[in-house]
Amino acid sequence: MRFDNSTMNGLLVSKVLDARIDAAVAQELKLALLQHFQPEPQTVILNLEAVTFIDSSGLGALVSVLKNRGNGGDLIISGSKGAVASMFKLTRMDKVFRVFATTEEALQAVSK
Amino acid sequence: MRFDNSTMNGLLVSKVLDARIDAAVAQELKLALLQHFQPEPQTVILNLEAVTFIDSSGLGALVSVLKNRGNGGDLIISGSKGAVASMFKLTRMDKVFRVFATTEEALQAVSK
Amino acid sequence: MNWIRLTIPSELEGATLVGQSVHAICHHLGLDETTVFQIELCVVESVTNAIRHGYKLATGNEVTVNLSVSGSSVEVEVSDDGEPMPLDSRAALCEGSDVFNFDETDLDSVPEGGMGLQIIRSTMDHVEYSTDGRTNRLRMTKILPKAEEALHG
Amino acid sequence: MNWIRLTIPSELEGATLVGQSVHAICHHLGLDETTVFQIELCVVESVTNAIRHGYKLATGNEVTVNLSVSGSSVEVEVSDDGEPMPLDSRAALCEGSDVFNFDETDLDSVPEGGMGLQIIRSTMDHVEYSTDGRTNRLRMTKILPKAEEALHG
Ligand SMILES: Nc1ncnc2c1ncn2[C@@H]1O[C@H](COP(=O)(O)OP(=O)(O)O)[C@@H](O)[C@H]1O
Ligand SMILES: Nc1ncnc2c1ncn2[C@@H]1O[C@H](COP(=O)(O)OP(=O)(O)O)[C@@H](O)[C@H]1O
Repeated sequence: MRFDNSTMNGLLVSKVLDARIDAAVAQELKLALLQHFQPEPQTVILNLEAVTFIDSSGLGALVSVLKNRGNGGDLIISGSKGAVASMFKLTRMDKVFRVFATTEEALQAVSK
Repeated sequence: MRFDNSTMNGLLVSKVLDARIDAAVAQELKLALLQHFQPEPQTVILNLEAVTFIDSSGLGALVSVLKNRGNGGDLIISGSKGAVASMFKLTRMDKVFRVFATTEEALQAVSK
Repeated sequence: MNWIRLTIPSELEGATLVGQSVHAICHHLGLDETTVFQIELCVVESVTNAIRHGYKLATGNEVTVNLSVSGSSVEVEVSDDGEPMPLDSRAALCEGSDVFNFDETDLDSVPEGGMGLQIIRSTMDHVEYSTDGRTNRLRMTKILPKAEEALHG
Repeated sequence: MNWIRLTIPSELEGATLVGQSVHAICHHLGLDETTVFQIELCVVESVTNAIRHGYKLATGNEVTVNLSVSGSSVEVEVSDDGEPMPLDSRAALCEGSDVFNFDETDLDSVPEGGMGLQIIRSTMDHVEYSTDGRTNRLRMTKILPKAEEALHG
């Protein structure tokens, strides 16, 4: 998988550059994200604006990261739309993750 | 097939609204275009800017229209690009039809 | 033209390809974006299950997706020659499960897996599972929005 | 994952669907737009031929497209159980024809058909036809630009 990682307002924003998050890449996604919480947990904004499809294996990987992020860490979702936003809603994961329409909104909410 | 027919500078501009011109629609395309040359042949600009794929059956239909357009009529191509422009070149049909990048250029050339 | 059949090897990347193909086909057939996504999702979930659970990720096997479309509905049949689905999973598929009734304030209760069958069940209008001791078939029907409107609206 | 098989009924709209699917698949596999179009075009031309000439447009038959991809090439096999290709067409396919050597100033000499085989021959890097008295197979190989570069550049 390809990511574009950058620091904004002192927070790590990781943008997924692949269009699909499914079973074929779920494990790879999970391992790549878990690295960001080692050695120190931090707040990571995962920007999904370029993602057009996510299945239950992809969502499961995100839940697993959330569960294993460590004390003081957080995994925040930004930019989900269309099919991806529908999946978060369908599975009620929009109640589990903090989800924002844009990375800017996520940054603002976290900085408060 | 769907077309958007309009008159510009007194000429009929027929824009193909479907993305594909292949064997499944070639006959329909041919009959629809031939109507424009009845009862009186005229100059028709066929705008292909929304078309992303054309096969040899689609091209054959256009050649058939050109052959049967009648005295004083013409079938001019505008807006072909990408795969469609490649097809005209590969089959040397860009030497048979008058082909213009845009409908505006076609109108200018015809009005001269 | 009302059907197409796609066959892939039993590898997870096959589910990706078949999902994309089904998306392109349904899109071409003029289905609305929501319906296209729902069908693609259920195809991906069931093909992934066939590869992971039916074949236990063993390569060298095949999964087949039959897609047929009428004016009023889309029917998808996913078949494999692997292990049949256990009875409790068939029940979950047909009667529904409570996997999404988790307590969102208790992270431990949030599922990391076991969501696929319930997604299929809640997204499709009709689901049917059958096995003849060799081939397992999961048949899913989606009623198209326009047809539904005519029926209920 | 290196192959997918698509099967359609012997109707011209099937060629449309299979073309779109092959496009989506090749695009997903990261092939450049020109190569994607070339493969889609040759699939559409050969599937259309199988339906029109192999089956003479009779419905109720099937055409199968096998697409396999390696790092250096894409192989497409189109098979049908209809009439085999006449010998002169097989020669045109393998040795080329002069269908595009028309006189562009003489409209009567411009072809309205008979272009498909020459398009396939000039677009693909290798073409092979075989029949076993039941199934006819047209196998086409496209060497991927990067691989070609490594070979010649
Ligand atoms: N095609 C299948 N063949 C065999 N067993 C299956 C199949 N699909 C589902 N199952 C069983 O049903 C369970 C639930 O499936 P699902 O809801 O898709 O979640 P997950 O695949 O994440 O476990 C699986 O863990 C498996 O035991
Ligand atoms: N799959 C096929 N089965 C039988 N005959 C074929 C097949 N493909 C091509 N042919 C023969 O070769 C001829 C040339 O084919 P082609 O160049 O594609 O042009 P067209 O299909 O427009 O005639 C056809 O007219 C037909 O006689």
